[in-house]
Amino acid sequence: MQTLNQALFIFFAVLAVVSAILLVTRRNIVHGAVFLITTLLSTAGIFLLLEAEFLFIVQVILYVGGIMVLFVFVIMLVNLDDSMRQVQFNRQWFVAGALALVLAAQFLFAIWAGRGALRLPAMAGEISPKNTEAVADALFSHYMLPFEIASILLLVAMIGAVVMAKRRVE
Amino acid sequence: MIPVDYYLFLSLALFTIGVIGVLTRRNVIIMLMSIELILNAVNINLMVFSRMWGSVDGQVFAIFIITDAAAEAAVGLGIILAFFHNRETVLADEMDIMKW
Amino acid sequence: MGHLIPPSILPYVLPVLYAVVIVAVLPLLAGYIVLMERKVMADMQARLGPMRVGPHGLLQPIADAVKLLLKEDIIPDKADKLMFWFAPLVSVTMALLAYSALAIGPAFQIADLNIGLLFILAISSLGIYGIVLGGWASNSHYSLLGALRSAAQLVSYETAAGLALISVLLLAGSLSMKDIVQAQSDQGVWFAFSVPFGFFIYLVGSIAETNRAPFDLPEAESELVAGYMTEYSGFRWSLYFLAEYANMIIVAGIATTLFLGGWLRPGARYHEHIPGTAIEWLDALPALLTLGVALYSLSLAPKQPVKIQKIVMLLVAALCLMVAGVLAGALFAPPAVLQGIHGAFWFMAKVFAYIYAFLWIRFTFPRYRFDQLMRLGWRFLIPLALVNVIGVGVAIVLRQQWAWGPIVSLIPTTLGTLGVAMLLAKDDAPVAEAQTADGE
Amino acid sequence: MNTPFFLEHIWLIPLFPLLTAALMLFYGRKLANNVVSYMCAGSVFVSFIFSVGAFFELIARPEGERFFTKMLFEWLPAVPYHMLDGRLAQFVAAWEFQLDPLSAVMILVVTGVGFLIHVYSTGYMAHEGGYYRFFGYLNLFMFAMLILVLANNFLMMFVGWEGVGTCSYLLIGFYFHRKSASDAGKKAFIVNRVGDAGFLLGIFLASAVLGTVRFSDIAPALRAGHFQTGDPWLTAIALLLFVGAAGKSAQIPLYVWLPDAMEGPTPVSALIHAATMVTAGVYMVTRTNAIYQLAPKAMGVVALVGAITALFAATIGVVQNDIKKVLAYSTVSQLGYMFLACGVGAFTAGIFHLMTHAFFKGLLFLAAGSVIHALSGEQDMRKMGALAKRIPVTYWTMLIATLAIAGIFPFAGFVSKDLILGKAYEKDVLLWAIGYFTAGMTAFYMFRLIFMTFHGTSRVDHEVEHHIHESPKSMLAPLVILAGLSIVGGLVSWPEILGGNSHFVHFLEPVVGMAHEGRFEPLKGPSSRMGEINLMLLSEGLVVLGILFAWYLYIKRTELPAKIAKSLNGFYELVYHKYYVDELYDALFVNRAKDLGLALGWFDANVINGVGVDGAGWLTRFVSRASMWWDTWIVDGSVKLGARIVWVLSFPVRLIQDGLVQSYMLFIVIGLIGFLGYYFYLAHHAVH
Repeated sequence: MQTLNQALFIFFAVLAVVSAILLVTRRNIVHGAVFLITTLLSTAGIFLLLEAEFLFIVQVILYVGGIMVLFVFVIMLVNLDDSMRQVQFNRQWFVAGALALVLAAQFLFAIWAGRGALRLPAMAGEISPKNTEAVADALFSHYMLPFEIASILLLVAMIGAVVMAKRRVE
Repeated sequence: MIPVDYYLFLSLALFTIGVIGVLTRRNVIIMLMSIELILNAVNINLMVFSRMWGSVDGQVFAIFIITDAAAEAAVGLGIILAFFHNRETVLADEMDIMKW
Repeated sequence: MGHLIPPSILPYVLPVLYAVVIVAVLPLLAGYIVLMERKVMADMQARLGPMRVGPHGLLQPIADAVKLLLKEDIIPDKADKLMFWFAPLVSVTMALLAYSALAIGPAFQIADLNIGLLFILAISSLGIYGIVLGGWASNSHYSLLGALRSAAQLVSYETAAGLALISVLLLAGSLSMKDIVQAQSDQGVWFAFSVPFGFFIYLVGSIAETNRAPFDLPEAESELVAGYMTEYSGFRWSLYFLAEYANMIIVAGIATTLFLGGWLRPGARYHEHIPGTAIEWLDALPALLTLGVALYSLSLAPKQPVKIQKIVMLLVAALCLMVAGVLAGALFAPPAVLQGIHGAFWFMAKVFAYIYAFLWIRFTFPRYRFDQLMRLGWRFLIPLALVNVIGVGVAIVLRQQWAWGPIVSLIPTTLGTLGVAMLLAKDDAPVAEAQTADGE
Repeated sequence: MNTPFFLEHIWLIPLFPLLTAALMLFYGRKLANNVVSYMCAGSVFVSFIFSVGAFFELIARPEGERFFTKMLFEWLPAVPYHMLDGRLAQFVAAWEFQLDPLSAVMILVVTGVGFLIHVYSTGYMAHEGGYYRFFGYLNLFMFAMLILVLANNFLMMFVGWEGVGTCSYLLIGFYFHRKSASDAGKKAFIVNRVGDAGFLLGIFLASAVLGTVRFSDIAPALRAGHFQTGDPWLTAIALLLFVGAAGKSAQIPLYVWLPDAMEGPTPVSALIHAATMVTAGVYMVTRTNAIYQLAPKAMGVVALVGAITALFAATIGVVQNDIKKVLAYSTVSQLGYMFLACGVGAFTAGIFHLMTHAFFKGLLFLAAGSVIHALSGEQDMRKMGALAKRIPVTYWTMLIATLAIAGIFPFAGFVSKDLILGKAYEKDVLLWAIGYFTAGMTAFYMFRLIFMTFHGTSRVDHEVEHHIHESPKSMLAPLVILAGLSIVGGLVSWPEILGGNSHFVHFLEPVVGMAHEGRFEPLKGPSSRMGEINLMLLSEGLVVLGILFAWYLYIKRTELPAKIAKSLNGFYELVYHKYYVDELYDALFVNRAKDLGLALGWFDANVINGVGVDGAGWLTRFVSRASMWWDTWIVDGSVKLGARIVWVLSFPVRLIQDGLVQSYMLFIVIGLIGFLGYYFYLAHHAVH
């Protein structure tokens, strides 16, 4: 079952990375959206492997079922045939890519330096299926204030989106 | 048993790809999607560390991050729609009037 | 999550079996729901409906399936091939995947996730991509409009439906389908009766989610030829078709589980059932019903014009007889088996009743205009659902602090929600277009 | 004591005309003609009623105290100043009305005749443009005239004085599109300015000498000042005032404006230039008689000027052919009579003649207007004749008026004129002779007018001939009324010797008597009753002679006048051209004034404008150029330099800020890399 776990991890990881690369490189935005969805789903799978089912569900429902629907929606609202025919990368692409890789190298160095220091506790065969309750407890007791702030943030975002998406009244 | 490093490498890869996408793509929508990618990398890190310490705080923060992502997507897409209605373009390097 | 990763391969056997059964049966089921739909429609319109293929058109679904499979598979020239190929798969896959958490009977469940309900919601909410991508991929304005409409519609009504479900979750205190049914059994009341408004909201929301009339704007024949399915034909089209009916069954299943007491027999007390001794007469009802059907079809057999139809009719009679036998035999089996078999029967009965309600509504109500649809969703259902959830919270407090009965505690909630519903229904202001939040 | 109503509200009398005038001048354009006429005539009629009321309330009082003043409000605050003899005095001018027999008579005449002429105008002006304007001016004139006669001090009187002047200017130039009319208006105004200058000087001097401008204070001031008869200051004041009077009342040498004033509409000529305004001078002299009586020389001048004017104007009137011109010159000569009366100390007689003259001269003008109306605008007597049958009412009324002015017994003119002549005879025979001869000439030229207009053969043009018509009732009614007044007007002061008792004169006595108890020697009555009778008979005889002469020349032997004119050609020309006085004035004053104006204009254009204004402008331009240069190059330069420097320095920063979100992100990444590198460096050192 270790093998199964690892197989799943490798499957999800490879799927996520590959589709992420495709997202960044593809010309067609709809395809890009689909690849992002794929990445998100495989990330959800990773969550599942990490025994965070609630986050898995949240990821799927909110991210894939909500945010990405919004994305696809907007993509279909803004007509993209012409933007597909244009150059996809801006002038600074080379510098940017190089610097991003430098950043990645730095992180890589950091992780490499600390390799082996971190390890997951061994997983009991049957851990309590109470993940959702645990998250709920933490969220509504210890993280009450941030939760409220997040709700206010959502409200503000909703109003802002409505205002901006509204047809301009000339 | 999968070492934590693997997860970190994975999230690092996603993060880097996201950064590259944000920095290089001209299409604003794809930039936003790359930002989602970066957020996902962060979420993976939070997951793995919360699993490592056996506490759900990381997951709570991940929830907040997802909330934030939702808000950001809503507002960002709203802006994009408004901009598209006015300027008929979604290319980032054509949105350059906000300077001196 | 231990269930997904058991220590040995053994526990996978039963779920795989169930899965295979579902995947095999579901298309047939969908086909016969179509037949049922046509028959019901004909009945409501004082017609006979399909009568030619098989006795009383009983073989019509098979004929349709064959026809669809033999049809030429057309892919438009300007279409996005990959997506065009991919979209229907998404739809049908998600539809089928949702079944994995559905508890048809106490034992009859692929995987009893502790987040089963959320899982089902999540998966079925993914089904929309099939529609949107398909509509976009076929590169036709009708399709795109249909896709956009269904996307907006889904996003709008998922909220209301989700809130309606939350009211049930509060009562049940669990996300697992099994536990929810168990909770209803423990509280001795179906949640449809304790939170009627939740049930009502979910009914409307589920109709909208499955793009059924009167909310079938994404495929409104009179406006967009066939909505997102305009460019599809043959096998892919049948996949969409299958997905739609599968979704119907899913929402019906969810409603059944959450509101109609799942596999519970009306007035059942399985946990206090002593095998062999106290057989409540209702337990005999399933067997008698099927027996009656068997006898009826037997009596119809001679009237059939063609020999082959006579034979088919006799076969149907035999099938029903067999089922009746099984149901009757279960009465004398140990409780687990009894619960399993009868539970499945009751579950299916409730699901079909729910679907019958769908058909009934479809043939009764005229189609909504899009802004009316959005107004209903955003300005009536969602506020109502919110009020309902809050009320349920109050009810739970009452129940815990002052030990009110499970039904009594919910009466004020229901009344309050009713009042709010009156108020909301009264204001008939025109839709603020921002609330539709889309390009319509 | 509670004053009776009309006296208490005496200040309303001028107010009514003022209100209607304001209404007309501001809103008249929107009003219908009949509304205008009713309102204006009505307001004047109301004033007339008030005047009558006030008059009788005044008479009701006992002999001694027939004097009433009504102070409305303090106009100019009291200002202390030093009089000529060093005493300190307060200069006070209040808006104060006074009513004594004199002003009572005046307001009666003004409002009464004014009302009649208003009525007449409604008919005469019916077809003229600017109806409301005409009546607005007329009412404004009524207001000013009433202020003039009701004033109790020089300043208030001066207001009315200038007011009537303005109105006469406006009304003479009523047909302003006719150049002759506007010129006549200007002429009247300017000539009046000369007189007004004298008047003002007189006022100043009076206030300096007497320490007051209040009429009712003059006599006490005189008594207090112990002035000797013939005091030079008083003489100066009297002469200066007389200059003003001469200007307003058209005496030599300032009479020239009156004949031209006939350019105005005939009712205006009747009201302003015959009945009321031109008599303002006489009124003023009478009002200030206290001063005159202490200045015999000034009185002599007044008498002389009056007599000469009378004769002079009469001679011109003889040869004029324009019917209104004849009447104008007769007006001048009649005014001369009045001043003669004042000059010989017979102020009451002067006022009496003023009143009767207002009647019959107004009547004459109105009748003449009726004639002109009938002949559709024809004014030349040579184109008239034989109108007696055609327009009988006009004819008879005009005949009555002529008899009155000629002084035929017993018409009004006879009484007043013989009163004057009698007084003149006692004063100085020469003056009497001039007046006497003038009376004859008056009779002659007036009947010449009558005969040429109404008798003999018709010389009217043909197209005019066949629509000769009698004037409307609104015009005839005033004629008849005035004719009646002309007949009975004399009875109010019927001489004793003819069995009358000169009420009017006695009524006015207090006004002229006031100042002089003690030092004033009242005029002796005629030496004997016979003397007076003889004088009357003499004048009657001369008058009849003049009439017969006129009949002989213009009815019997119509060719003679031309012959006579030929025989004494030069003299006739001289007289016909009014002694070339206008030309003389032009040569002496007008053109000189023009030259002065030109010279000043040249000075203004070249010196002031050229050197002063243009020079200043040039200087300003120069300075502004300089400062502009300074601004552009030094001030702006420094500012721009600073801006330029900032611009240059900020260049690299601006390169960084290109408004592209992605490049900003790039810098974020760079910063991130920097920080990470720094932390790794720290960590590395922490390790070792």
